[in-house]
Amino acid sequence: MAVQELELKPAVPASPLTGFWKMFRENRMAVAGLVMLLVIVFAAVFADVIAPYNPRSYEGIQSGDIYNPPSATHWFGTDDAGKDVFSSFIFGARNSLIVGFFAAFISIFIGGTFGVLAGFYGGRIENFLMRFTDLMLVIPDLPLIVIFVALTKPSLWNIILVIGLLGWTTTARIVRSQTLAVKSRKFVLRARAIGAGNGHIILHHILPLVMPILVVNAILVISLAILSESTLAFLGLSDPLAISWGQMLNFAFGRGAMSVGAWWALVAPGFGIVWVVLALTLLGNGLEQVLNPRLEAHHLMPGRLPVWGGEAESYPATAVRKSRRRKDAAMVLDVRNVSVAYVNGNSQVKAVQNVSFQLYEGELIGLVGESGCGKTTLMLALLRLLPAAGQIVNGQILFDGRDLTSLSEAEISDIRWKDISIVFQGAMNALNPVRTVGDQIKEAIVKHNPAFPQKRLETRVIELLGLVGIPAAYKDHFPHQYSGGMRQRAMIAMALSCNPKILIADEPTTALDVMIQAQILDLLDELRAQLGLAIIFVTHDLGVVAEMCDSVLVMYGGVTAEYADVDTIYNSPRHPYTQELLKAFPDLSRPERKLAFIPGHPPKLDALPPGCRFAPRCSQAFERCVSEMPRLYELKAGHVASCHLAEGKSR
Amino acid sequence: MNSASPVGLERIVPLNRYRYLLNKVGWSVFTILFVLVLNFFLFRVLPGDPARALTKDPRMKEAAREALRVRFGLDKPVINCFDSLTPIKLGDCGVNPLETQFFIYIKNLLQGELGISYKTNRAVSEILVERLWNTILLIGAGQILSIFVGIALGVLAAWKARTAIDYGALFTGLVAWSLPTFWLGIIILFWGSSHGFPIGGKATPGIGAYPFLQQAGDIARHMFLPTLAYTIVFMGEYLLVMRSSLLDVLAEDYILTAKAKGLSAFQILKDHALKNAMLPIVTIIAINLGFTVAGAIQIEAVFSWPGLGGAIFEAVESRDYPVLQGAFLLIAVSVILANLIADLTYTYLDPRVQSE
Amino acid sequence: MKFKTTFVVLLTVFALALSACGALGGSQPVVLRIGWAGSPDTLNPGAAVLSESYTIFGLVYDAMYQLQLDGSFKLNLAESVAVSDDGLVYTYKIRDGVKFHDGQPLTAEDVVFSYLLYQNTEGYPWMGDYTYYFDTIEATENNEVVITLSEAIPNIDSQLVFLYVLPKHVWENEDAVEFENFAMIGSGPFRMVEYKPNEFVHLAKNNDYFGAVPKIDEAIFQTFESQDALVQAIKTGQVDMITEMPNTAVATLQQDANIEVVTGAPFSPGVTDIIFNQVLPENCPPDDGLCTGHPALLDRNVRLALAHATDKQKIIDVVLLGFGTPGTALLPDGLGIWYNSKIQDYAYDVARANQILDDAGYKDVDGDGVRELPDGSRSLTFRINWPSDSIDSPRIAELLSEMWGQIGVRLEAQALDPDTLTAVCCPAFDFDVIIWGWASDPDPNLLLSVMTTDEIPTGSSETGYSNPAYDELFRQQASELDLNKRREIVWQMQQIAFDDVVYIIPFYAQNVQAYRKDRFKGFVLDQPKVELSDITSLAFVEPVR
Amino acid sequence: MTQEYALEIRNLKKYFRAGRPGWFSRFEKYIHAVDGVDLQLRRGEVVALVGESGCGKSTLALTLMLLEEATEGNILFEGRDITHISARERKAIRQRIQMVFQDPYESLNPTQTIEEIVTEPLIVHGLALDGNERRQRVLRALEDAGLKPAEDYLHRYPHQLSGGQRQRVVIAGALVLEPHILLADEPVSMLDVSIRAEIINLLADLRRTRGISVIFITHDLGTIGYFADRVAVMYLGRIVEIGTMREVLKKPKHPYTQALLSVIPVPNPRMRKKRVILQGETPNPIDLPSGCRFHPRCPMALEVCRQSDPALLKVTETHHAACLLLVK
Repeated sequence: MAVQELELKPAVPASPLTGFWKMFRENRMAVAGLVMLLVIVFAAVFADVIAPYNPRSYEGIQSGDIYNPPSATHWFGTDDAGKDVFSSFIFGARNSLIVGFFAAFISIFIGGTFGVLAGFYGGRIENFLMRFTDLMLVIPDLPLIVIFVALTKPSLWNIILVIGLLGWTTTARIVRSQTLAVKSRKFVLRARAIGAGNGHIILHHILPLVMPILVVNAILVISLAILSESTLAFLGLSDPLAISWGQMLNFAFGRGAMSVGAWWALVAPGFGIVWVVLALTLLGNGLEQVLNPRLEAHHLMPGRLPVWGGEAESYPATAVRKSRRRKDAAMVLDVRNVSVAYVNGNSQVKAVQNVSFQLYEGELIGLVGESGCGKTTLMLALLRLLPAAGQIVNGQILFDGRDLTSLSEAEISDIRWKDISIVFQGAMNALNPVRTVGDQIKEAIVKHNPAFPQKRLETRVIELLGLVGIPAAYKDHFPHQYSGGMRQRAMIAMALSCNPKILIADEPTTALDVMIQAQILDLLDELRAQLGLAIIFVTHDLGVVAEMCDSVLVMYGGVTAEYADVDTIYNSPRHPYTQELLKAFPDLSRPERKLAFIPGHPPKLDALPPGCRFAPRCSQAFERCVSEMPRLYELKAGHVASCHLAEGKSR
Repeated sequence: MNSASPVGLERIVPLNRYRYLLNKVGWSVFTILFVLVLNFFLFRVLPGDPARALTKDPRMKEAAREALRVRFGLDKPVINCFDSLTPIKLGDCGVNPLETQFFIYIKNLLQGELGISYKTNRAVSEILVERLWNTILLIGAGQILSIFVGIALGVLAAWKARTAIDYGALFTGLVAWSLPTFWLGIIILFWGSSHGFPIGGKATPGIGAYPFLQQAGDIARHMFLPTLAYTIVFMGEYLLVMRSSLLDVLAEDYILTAKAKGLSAFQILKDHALKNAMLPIVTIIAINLGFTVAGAIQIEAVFSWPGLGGAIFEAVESRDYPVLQGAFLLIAVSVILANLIADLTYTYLDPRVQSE
Repeated sequence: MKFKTTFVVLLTVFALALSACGALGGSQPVVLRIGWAGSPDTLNPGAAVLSESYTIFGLVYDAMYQLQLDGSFKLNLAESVAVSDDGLVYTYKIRDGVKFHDGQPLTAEDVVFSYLLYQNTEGYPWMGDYTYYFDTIEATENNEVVITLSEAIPNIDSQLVFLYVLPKHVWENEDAVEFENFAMIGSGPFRMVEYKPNEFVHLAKNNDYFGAVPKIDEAIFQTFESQDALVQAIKTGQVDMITEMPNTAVATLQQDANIEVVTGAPFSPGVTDIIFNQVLPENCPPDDGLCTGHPALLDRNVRLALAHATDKQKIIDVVLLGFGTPGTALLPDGLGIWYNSKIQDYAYDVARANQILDDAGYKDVDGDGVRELPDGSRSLTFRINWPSDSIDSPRIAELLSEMWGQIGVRLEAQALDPDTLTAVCCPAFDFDVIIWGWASDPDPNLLLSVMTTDEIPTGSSETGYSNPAYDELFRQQASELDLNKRREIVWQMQQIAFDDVVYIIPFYAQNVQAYRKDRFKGFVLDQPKVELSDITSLAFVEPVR
Repeated sequence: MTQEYALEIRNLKKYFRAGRPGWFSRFEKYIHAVDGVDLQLRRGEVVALVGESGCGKSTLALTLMLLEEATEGNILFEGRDITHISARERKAIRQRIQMVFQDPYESLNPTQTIEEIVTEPLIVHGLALDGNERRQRVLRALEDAGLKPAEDYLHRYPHQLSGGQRQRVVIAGALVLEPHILLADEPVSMLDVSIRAEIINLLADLRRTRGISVIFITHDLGTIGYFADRVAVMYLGRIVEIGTMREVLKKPKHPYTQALLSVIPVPNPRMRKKRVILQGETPNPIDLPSGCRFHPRCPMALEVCRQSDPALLKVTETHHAACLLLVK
């Protein structure tokens, strides 16, 4: 999810409101719902003008006029009293909408107030209000309504009151949880910290953020109220003289429309209800999507097949690193000129462009870059795990003599985890919360080795957990019972379960405490030594890289900035970005040194500068940097950088 | 001052699982007690005199009227004034509390008696129990079908998100959700009756003398239309919730993990997505089940199905308050129990649920 | 995938069940399936209120008399009756050899037991009225029942016709009020097979019946929640006969070659009435009365004008599709000889109505289209209410609003819950106009009584009408033993009430029923009243071969 | 203005109740989030508060902000005890103590413009009621926070700004009240490495130009290296070591501090060093270990550490550490 959010984020709109309209217009559901609703609202408002007959008048009606089929004079036919169904339909829209809107208003007001108060104040107030809501929720509506109607009069306003008074429970719950969510956000704490009182906070910070969900909920409550009114009318509990669709159905049903075959008397009001409820539901659901954009994409949607873009960037001979631990180590992965794009309709966003690197047995390569530089995308591309919009548009990924980009889904499934496994950032979300950790490890083993003896499974799981320092007793625990660090270790244990050749660790220590981070890094280093694992270590932390990597690939804006062995990167970096990044990194060995920073911020992938991606922030940029994107220059064997300044110095 | 602990600290404080369950059970018991009391007083507010509807008829003599009041226990004071509650006076003082309607109501409840129907002169508990089984039969079949169909379509829609299948299922779900139940029932009734399906009732009267298989077949034929209507109505909701729930789950990182593990789409759905996505549905199903003990009032009314819903419909039409009162209690209690079951199921399905 | 298996099993069971239900035919007994929209409220004849119950009682039980379709009474259980000269002692000779369905003989003992049970059980709503004049009831050794009355009454037959004779050996051990009587041991032409409340009543013929044994083997009354469903059921042949249907469906069913639609006066006559609150302040019930009626309604001129402004035929056309006759008196035309057919109805004449109001000083002073009282203090705006469970009344109210609007009367229409309506109606008199109705006894006494002064405080009088002359006539008819003389008095009373415009009776609705003529024949259709489900028809119905 | 300390904390404790005693549990349990902290903050001084998550540093900050009420102990602001003061007084104090939060994406209300955000504190406190003056103060605060020209930012929404800019807005919102103390709770940990220094430098400037005292809370000693005057290391609700930045970084006395320092990566592959990696994680603060809180994880723990809970011991005039090893 993290990946998609970072890289599929829509272009930033100018203000929340224009953004809203733009997204609203693009949401087919919302637009369809709104149009459908407007049609009916228009009819209701101008009922007097539109309706050809007065729905209350019996003038000229004779017994032969009853239940006449649709004709030129009566578009929707006539009803049980010989009146024009179309006219009643139009006027019925008015009353149905009135009931819907006013009842919803009452519900929303009560539910909203309860929800906000309960959510905001918590404690006893919340306890009381929510318990009360729970009580209201279990009390059956219908007997209450019958009692209410028996005590009052079955008039339209009483019906509105009843529906409104009984319909607020869901609203209260939704608003409460939204309020809780908003309340826990830091800006509320900040408002407190500046000294704002409860009233101020509710008014200025809670309500504006609860309002969208309230509006969405209100729309759905309106539709429920309209349905309720029709049901009450059908049960004979509404005002028979208030022409509403429910009442039309009541008359049609009570006075034999169907046995006459007068389908029009039933279909017209029924259609009206379905139309409005559908319109409101569409609008509500659409609005929800607009206000609370959720990715309509998920991990099981078929991905886009890799294509060969043909734009083979001239990339100098394979980089050879001198600090390889074992001289005889074989190359396990050769990534050549890989480009990845996110395709959205006709637009393409280039997330990764022409990145190449090689990985040898037992090597630990650090992939360094700031947020949004495309490093996670590249890793997902290696395993063909890109989200549905992502596509490998160029390059080859050679593993074990095979090009991973050309494999079928079934073939790549076999390679995943067995040969190349991956540890994601944020292990809380990467483990299934409702299955035990041991179970999830076993699953991977059985998947890739169905013949694995059942008896050995337990032992193997315990063995793997032991490898990462988790006591055997924890194997039957659920992820939430693990601490953050343990979860990340469990992920690593799981990643090792099929003895992969390559382990991709995507920011495995971000958001962890320094000590835990150290524990994990230590563990990875040890595993590499023990198992001869090749590791791709993705991070934004230069310090970590310096501590343990053999080689480093620095990415910026989707391209390789610099690629070399670790010593070169730290002691003779050639790309200004690498240089300045190093200066910005705190070094406790020299605490007095004043930290530098790079002004500006990393480019957004959908708004890349035309020339060098780093040019806008680069202190050494010159004209060419702005207009021309530098190619990779090989400065020496195993050291490449994409900077015009390196041109002359390349071999 | 805000006494909530800072975010993040809550997790360290796991509530004992049993304590959680006991909490839930305790609350349910309290709710039931509340409903008992509410149920009593709610129906006392009414002009709830069985003689009332007949009162206009000159054939009704005063003695008969009085006898009816006695029979329905309305001659007794509603409630006494609890001395200990002074100065709040609930009712008349100087009344033997055991002789009040309230205590008789409670006493009868403890013996499983819910009063006597104004209209049919029969014990309400008898009427309700008789009807309950029919309702369970119809609602059971309808719920099972709608759950399966709704969830299956919801899963399909989410899996094939943003394809024609998804849009088709979504539209179906939205339309099904928008249909007024009774209206759909009427339409189905008349469609079905012209295609040879029985128009109403649970079975052909007199079928009781036939062999079991024929009886079952007859009941099945009678059930077909109402079950169909019921399934369509509820399927929509399940479909929509399942779709959106599964869409959320499928976008989770652990699905990506599962995919990275090399699992096939089917395996991922089955082993990783479904259980998680079912969580929100469980509550909805439980609440629906609770409320449907009341019977699908509209459907039972349209199809003359002799279930609880039909009984409530008739009670509403004839203002048979004791039956309504009994039904009220039954529905409320079953909803409370269903909620409790949902909570308990939740703790089983979702190991994370431990504290509120 | 566990759920898959369950699903498949479920479907299989469903399909099996569907296929298992072949035709239920074969050499089966002759069953007449009757569809109706109601169900008996109880099978306890003392406690029952609804007409559906009485329909079943009439088939399963016997009473001393049987009501004929022409409104007359026929001795049933008794062979003969002797009346003393003072009209106080009736001696009924019970038929010999009458047996209950369980084989036990029915004797005078059972009759006496039943009558005493009805008389002495206070919880029976109507029975106190039907046994009101009984002084003593005794059985003689001669299988005779001797009833001594406290005063002479002209209508002993209608008092006895609903007093069904119960088997003493069954009932003496039961609580009279609480006994549900599902087994329903009677002596009538049909015996109870199975009763499921709100589902069906399953009856079979009584081969030992002393009278004509029915030609059909079984009769099943099946309950449908809506009249629409009834029509559909007879169309598709799921029932052979329906006892009620929406009038709108008549034309459709008439086109069906297999179905005969029957219309006529209902067996238990009913009337729809428009009630005016005309209680005088001095008659206002001291305890319960609120008496908030509009003062204009006390003026006969206003009521007369409203009567002239009411187009009854249009109401009948729109609401009943023509299946009704314009009403004049509270007694419906279905009461046969008691109905005063000589009354000349007020003509529908808006001009005249306006003229009457103009002459009486009700002018539209402020020009808003609504007339005011002569003193100008109040406009002629009346509340009009009706029970919310009536589907026709709102249509009537709409029609009245439009019709009466033409003479400057405005209506504030509001449906009311039936209980609430009772509460505002009587004896509270907290209303102006109500659309309501009555179901009549076969005897006129009941409906005549509701306009007497005595009934104002009891709540039976809906109008608060008080006329000493009328009251006096009521007393006379109650003790006039001569049928013709009594009829004259009854006619005179109807004329008085009509002249005073106590009510406006928009219509007497007809009974509309239908049966499958391709399957059954022999229904009695040539009588003034129509009731296919009565024993008068069911005893003769036979299948079409 | 004769007080030496801007803020003085005396034996401050903040416990949270962990479950109420009720039908099913007899004993009350407490989370000892802050368990006896003493600290003095001089005018214009920067104190770094370092510790892992769960050590109580965030709770301490909230308690100092009077957003949580202290269970025990005292907080003195410029010599005045403000631990338990009325709501009205608290509001007044909040003008003087302001806070900067960790997550600049979360701590700005997305529906407000930058102008509204920065103006809000003035409105809440009823300051600068004159529209023009208010605007001037807002502009000045924005410029002081490094958002120049300030006018360009007034009508933007938070989502239109980068993370660094947002954090500057948060700081501007604090500056507009002209506080004496700034509590910065991990203000840079969510920011990209290349711009972290931007914010730290800004805080350093503010301390210099405005004489603001800063409490800088962080889990990463590396980030604050040069910026802090003094460093306080927290472990399980207590300060286990405190001293000047140089003393703590160069000569850490507490084994915990030593371990923390050893695992901070050095961005130089030629200087890879031996790391002291503590096993396990910080225990939960409900059931505290007996004796020295750190002993279960301490690589140098002695038998005596199980029994005796050490107080802060003086190493130098400015340097204190709570370790029994120092006793010898």
